[in-house]
Amino acid sequence: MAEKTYSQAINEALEEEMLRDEKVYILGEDVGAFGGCFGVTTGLFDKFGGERVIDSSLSETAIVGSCVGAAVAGLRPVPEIMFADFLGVCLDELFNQGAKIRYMFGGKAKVPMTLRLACGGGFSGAAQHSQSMEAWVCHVPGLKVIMPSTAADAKGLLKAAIRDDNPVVFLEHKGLYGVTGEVPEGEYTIPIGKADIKREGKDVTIFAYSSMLHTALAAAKTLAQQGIEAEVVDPRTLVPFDKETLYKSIEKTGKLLIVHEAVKQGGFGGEVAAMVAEEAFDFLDAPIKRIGAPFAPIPFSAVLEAAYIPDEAKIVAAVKSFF
Amino acid sequence: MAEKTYSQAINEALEEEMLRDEKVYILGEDVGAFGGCFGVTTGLFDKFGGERVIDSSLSETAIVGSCVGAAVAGLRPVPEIMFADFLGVCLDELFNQGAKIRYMFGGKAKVPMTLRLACGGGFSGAAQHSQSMEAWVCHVPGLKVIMPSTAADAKGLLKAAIRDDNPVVFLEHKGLYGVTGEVPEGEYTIPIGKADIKREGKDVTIFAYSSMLHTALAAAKTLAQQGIEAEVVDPRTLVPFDKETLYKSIEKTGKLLIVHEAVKQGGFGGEVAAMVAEEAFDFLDAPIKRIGAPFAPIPFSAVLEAAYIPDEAKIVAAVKSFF
Amino acid sequence: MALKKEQMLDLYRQMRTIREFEETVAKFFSQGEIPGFVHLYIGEEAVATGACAHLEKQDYIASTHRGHGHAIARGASINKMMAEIFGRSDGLCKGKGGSMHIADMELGFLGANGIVGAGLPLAVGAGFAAKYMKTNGVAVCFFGDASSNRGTFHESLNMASVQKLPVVFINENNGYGISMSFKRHSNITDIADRAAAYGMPGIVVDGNDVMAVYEAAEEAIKRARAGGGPILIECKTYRQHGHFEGDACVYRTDEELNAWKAKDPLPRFSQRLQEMKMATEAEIQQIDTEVAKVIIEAVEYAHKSPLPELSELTTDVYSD
Amino acid sequence: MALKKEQMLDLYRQMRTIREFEETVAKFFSQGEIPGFVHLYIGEEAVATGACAHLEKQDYIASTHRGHGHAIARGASINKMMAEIFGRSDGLCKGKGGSMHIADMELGFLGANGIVGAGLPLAVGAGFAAKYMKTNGVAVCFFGDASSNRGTFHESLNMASVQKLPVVFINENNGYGISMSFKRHSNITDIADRAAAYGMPGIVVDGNDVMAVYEAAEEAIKRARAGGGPILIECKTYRQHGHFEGDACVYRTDEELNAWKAKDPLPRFSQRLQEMKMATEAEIQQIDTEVAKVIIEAVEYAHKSPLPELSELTTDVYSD
Ligand SMILES: Cc1ncc(C[n+]2csc(CCOP(=O)(O)OP(=O)(O)O)c2C)c(N)n1
Ligand SMILES: Cc1ncc(C[n+]2csc(CCOP(=O)(O)OP(=O)(O)O)c2C)c(N)n1
Ligand SMILES: [Mg+2]
Ligand SMILES: [Mg+2]
Repeated sequence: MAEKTYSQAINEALEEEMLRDEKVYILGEDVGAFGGCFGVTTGLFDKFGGERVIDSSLSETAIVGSCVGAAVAGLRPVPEIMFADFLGVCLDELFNQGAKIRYMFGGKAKVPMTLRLACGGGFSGAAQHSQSMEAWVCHVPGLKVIMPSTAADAKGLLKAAIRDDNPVVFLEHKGLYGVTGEVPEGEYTIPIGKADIKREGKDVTIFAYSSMLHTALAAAKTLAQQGIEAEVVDPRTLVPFDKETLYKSIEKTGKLLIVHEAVKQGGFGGEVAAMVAEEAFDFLDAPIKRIGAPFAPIPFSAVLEAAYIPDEAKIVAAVKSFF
Repeated sequence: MAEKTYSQAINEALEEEMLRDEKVYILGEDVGAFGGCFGVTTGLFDKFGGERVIDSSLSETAIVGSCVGAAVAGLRPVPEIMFADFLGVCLDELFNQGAKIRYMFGGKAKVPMTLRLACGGGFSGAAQHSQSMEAWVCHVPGLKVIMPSTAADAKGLLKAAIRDDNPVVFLEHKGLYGVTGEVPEGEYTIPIGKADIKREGKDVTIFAYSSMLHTALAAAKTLAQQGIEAEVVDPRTLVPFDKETLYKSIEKTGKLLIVHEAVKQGGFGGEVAAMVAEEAFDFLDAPIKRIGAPFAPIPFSAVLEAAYIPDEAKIVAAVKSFF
Repeated sequence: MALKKEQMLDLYRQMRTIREFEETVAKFFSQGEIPGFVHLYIGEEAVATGACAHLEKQDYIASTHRGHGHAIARGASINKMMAEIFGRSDGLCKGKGGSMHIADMELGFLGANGIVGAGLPLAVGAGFAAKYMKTNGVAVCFFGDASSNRGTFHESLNMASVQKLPVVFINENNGYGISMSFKRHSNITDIADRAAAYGMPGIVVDGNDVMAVYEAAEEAIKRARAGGGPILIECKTYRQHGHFEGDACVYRTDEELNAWKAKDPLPRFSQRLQEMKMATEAEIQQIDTEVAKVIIEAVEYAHKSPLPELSELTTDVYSD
Repeated sequence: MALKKEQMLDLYRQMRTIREFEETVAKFFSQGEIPGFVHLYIGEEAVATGACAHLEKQDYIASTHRGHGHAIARGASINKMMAEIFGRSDGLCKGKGGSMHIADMELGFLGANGIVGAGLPLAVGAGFAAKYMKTNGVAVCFFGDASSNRGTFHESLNMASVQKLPVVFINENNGYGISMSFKRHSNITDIADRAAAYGMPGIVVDGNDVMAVYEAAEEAIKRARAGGGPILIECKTYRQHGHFEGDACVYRTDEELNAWKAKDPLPRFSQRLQEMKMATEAEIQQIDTEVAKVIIEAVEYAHKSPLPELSELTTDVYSD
């Protein structure tokens, strides 16, 4: 194992899959010699050249749409959209084309595309450069959705996504790019659709992913000092969703707190709470709690943004209110 | 009261508001002399002329984006997007511009725009002309979302929407355009954010809106013959959401079935179930049930589509499984 | 290069097949046997026929909501197309797609498309793949006049030009986007002039003259195959039916319709064939009879085909 | 028409104010006092200055992520702008928008925009409103060279042309979209040539010559006001700083940068003023000193301004 940043891990996954399969290419704005807006593709242009690491014109619909077409034609595109906030300019290509082609064509086409996007806030990016839009894509049949929280998960899951024959939306949190973690040496993948228990505990289940996973772990530590042992479940993949792992945890703890950075109303946490309320209701000995961003756009001012994004204190308080 | 179709009621609302306020105009594809793809704007072009009922070029981003700009500049645009399925081509204008401008600008702008879209299936429109995308817009702070189920509600709520100073997404179900209902004579509006109990009952609460409201009422009738009195709650407005009416009903019945035509996973029903599981948990004496479309695109073939869209039998069965 | 007799007759047969197919679909739609939206290609047959005649196995085409003609010209199974439009299990898409999503991957047919303008980026991607994999293939993208006002047109042509991709953009300017006339939705005389905005050539062709389309497409496709980059060909044509079946066409005059009917690509080409002594009236009629039979059989095939099993509802969502 | 001395000096003062403002923002950003993304207008001052000089009360402008210069040229409060960029409660947007969303409705300033190309349809809407309400107003839309590859550019210019709206599209071609040079992202020599695709005039102007921009904009805005319809003006210019503060600019050479610095709009114009005997070096320096003072005061204003109250977090989401 070696300590690597989330960004390095993603870069390695891209490099390894490009070495492994000539059909894999990258298309995005400034992903070439510039190395991408967040430096994630650094070095790939030098290694693979401009034919496989392609700087795109500022045309997101053409980026995603052309990658869908290329995927159907036999390639394995890995397009990059700089910010998940830009989904609104290329969503048709993703949800009406990429996600539906296989079904509409009677199963006779494949769309092996992995769309990478940077999401999340925490650095005064304001209302159009900080959003977490996973709820939208989780509502679209035909897409798979991955939101890794650690460098190891990011690498293993991105490699699995690129090898997957379906369109995968891979959401990377900007705030995690610089975060380091243990990454296994050599070749490995992580199966899409398997949750991971990042911390074991018996008293309460905290469900969190992406950047919030780390906030949840910090909260769990604090809670432990106060005698509350929280189990922290990281789904890693939102679609397909690993219910078993979550339900097992709730069966043990009887209490569920769902945390995500996205706006609470209409967020993916609602779906999780609904699933549990429908299928694991009897495991619950208390109402399901959810923490998400308030129903407002993301403010610029650092003091406001700090109050906007769920933090350790909110999680600790929510868990304690169970007891 | 007079019997009118849902479509006529919407047409009347548009005409009355255009007569009432010169700042109201309509922009959309074929909304002029042609009367709109579903005939909803029939006659308005003759009454108000091409300056106020404007045929647009096939440019949805310009339709929605220009209406946002015109709204900020003092008009009250009522753009029409033919099918809700096309949201993916103009979503940025709606969610990053229209919905956020007021907040980003520190409350110094207003965006009084009412975006009308036709949603829903049931006529072999296939995967790209039958969808219900309300979950997406309900996740966007700054937007209001209305999905009327009857002619009377459609008229009163559309008039209220056009007078509202915020961007409103008004989703009309294609299958309801021809459905008639009692519409009050003369001038009236219905407050945005007020649910309506379309049928009283003591045994179970069925939450349903838009076209599914009618399916739920039909199911309630059948259930009544079997001795089960279902209360049918129609939220009418999804954002802002009227929790009180729903919670009161659940307090009475102790059981909740949520029904919508949209794909179940990630649908608005998940948010409703989560709200209840969090805030009205103690009213429940059984797990919350949800009915929605399966996790697949909408098929063309009539037999498949009939199995895809929730129907009376599914609702009846779900309710009976409570007892 | 000059065409031989068989090739000429094939072009005629192709157009006749599309015409017969579409008229038959119109009939069964009006009888309520075909559900959903149906957009017919009647009057525009020369465009798909003239263009697709030059395609090879490895090539791709992207289509529109008005896609039956493109599919037939690309060689899709008439039987399976009809079955699809009837929503049957033997359809090209097992009845899951219907008229607006008819597709055939084995023929590189990227499908009809319910989203106007969505075919353009798909074609760019297919063209990219051809260049990337050095298949010597090209992608031909059909799209309408009104579609050329969507952002996807702009982004796609620019990207294809910047990346010098083998994509031939064929605009079917039939004068209308539903009820909006070309004059009202675009403030230009020729859509071909938009090519200059991307540094690619743009040419205008009589879209009701199959030979004119054939020759223009031949050169463009040759050029694209040879690495010459994309090109925009505008075919001036007209749809003789409504936008969709059931459209009363209040937005156009009978004079206009009749003027275009006088330029109907089929009689025009059969006449030309006879003038060129390439075919006798009898031979033409012979083809018409044969085609009619093919279409009748297709309807029988569709009628015989079972409806999809309900178990099909949630299959084909993901590939594993 | 020929400008009087005061007007000329006002143009200079305007440009100097933008330059001084931006350099100050750069300084405080590098010191970590300004959070988020900051895109500076240094080197492009002549464009906003020359164009906005012709605007009247009822006019609107739409801007980009690089919007400080547009805001200043439109007359926004320097103090409140600085406070906004510092994230303070007295900012133009109460600290909720920041650099990328700075706006001022009282000046018809539709805001900077974090979404590239999103300002174009907004400007079309403002132009539509002016025509609809007969305010005799115009909408001026600033956007970058790379932005002209987004679909919104295409749909907006087409709609503005078809509806003959009073919109003046001003393209700021600074040669790059982040690291992508104009040559690499567009296969044409002048973005102005894209105007022909919409049947509107397109002209190219030296964007580092404030008088050239002033004259071109004067005519275009007059024409739009008179009902002559939209026009596209391409201003060739250059950003002297990185795309955002912190950009190492690996994608461009010092030679290129220096060649453009030699064409810096400020010294160029002050020299011209002196040659024209419109101003002495002393007068110029006098302006520079006054402007410097204004900016220093703005920073003080921003520093003095309190941070937003947490109660502001969820206000201004809806208007009631
Ligand atoms: C993005 C989008 N907008 C609108 C529609 C509705 N619609 C379907 S076809 C059509 C007109 C298309 O006209 P054109 O591109 O000229 O093709 P034609 O129908 O004439 O062949 C419209 C507006 C759609 N399907 N997709
Ligand atoms: C839709 C969208 N795509 C990408 C970006 C990221 N981005 C911000 S500015 C920029 C380059 C813009 O270049 P140009 O339009 O030439 O303006 P300039 O920065 O040169 O002033 C990009 C790609 C964005 N903000 N929005
Ligand atoms: Mg057309
Ligand atoms: Mg630029």
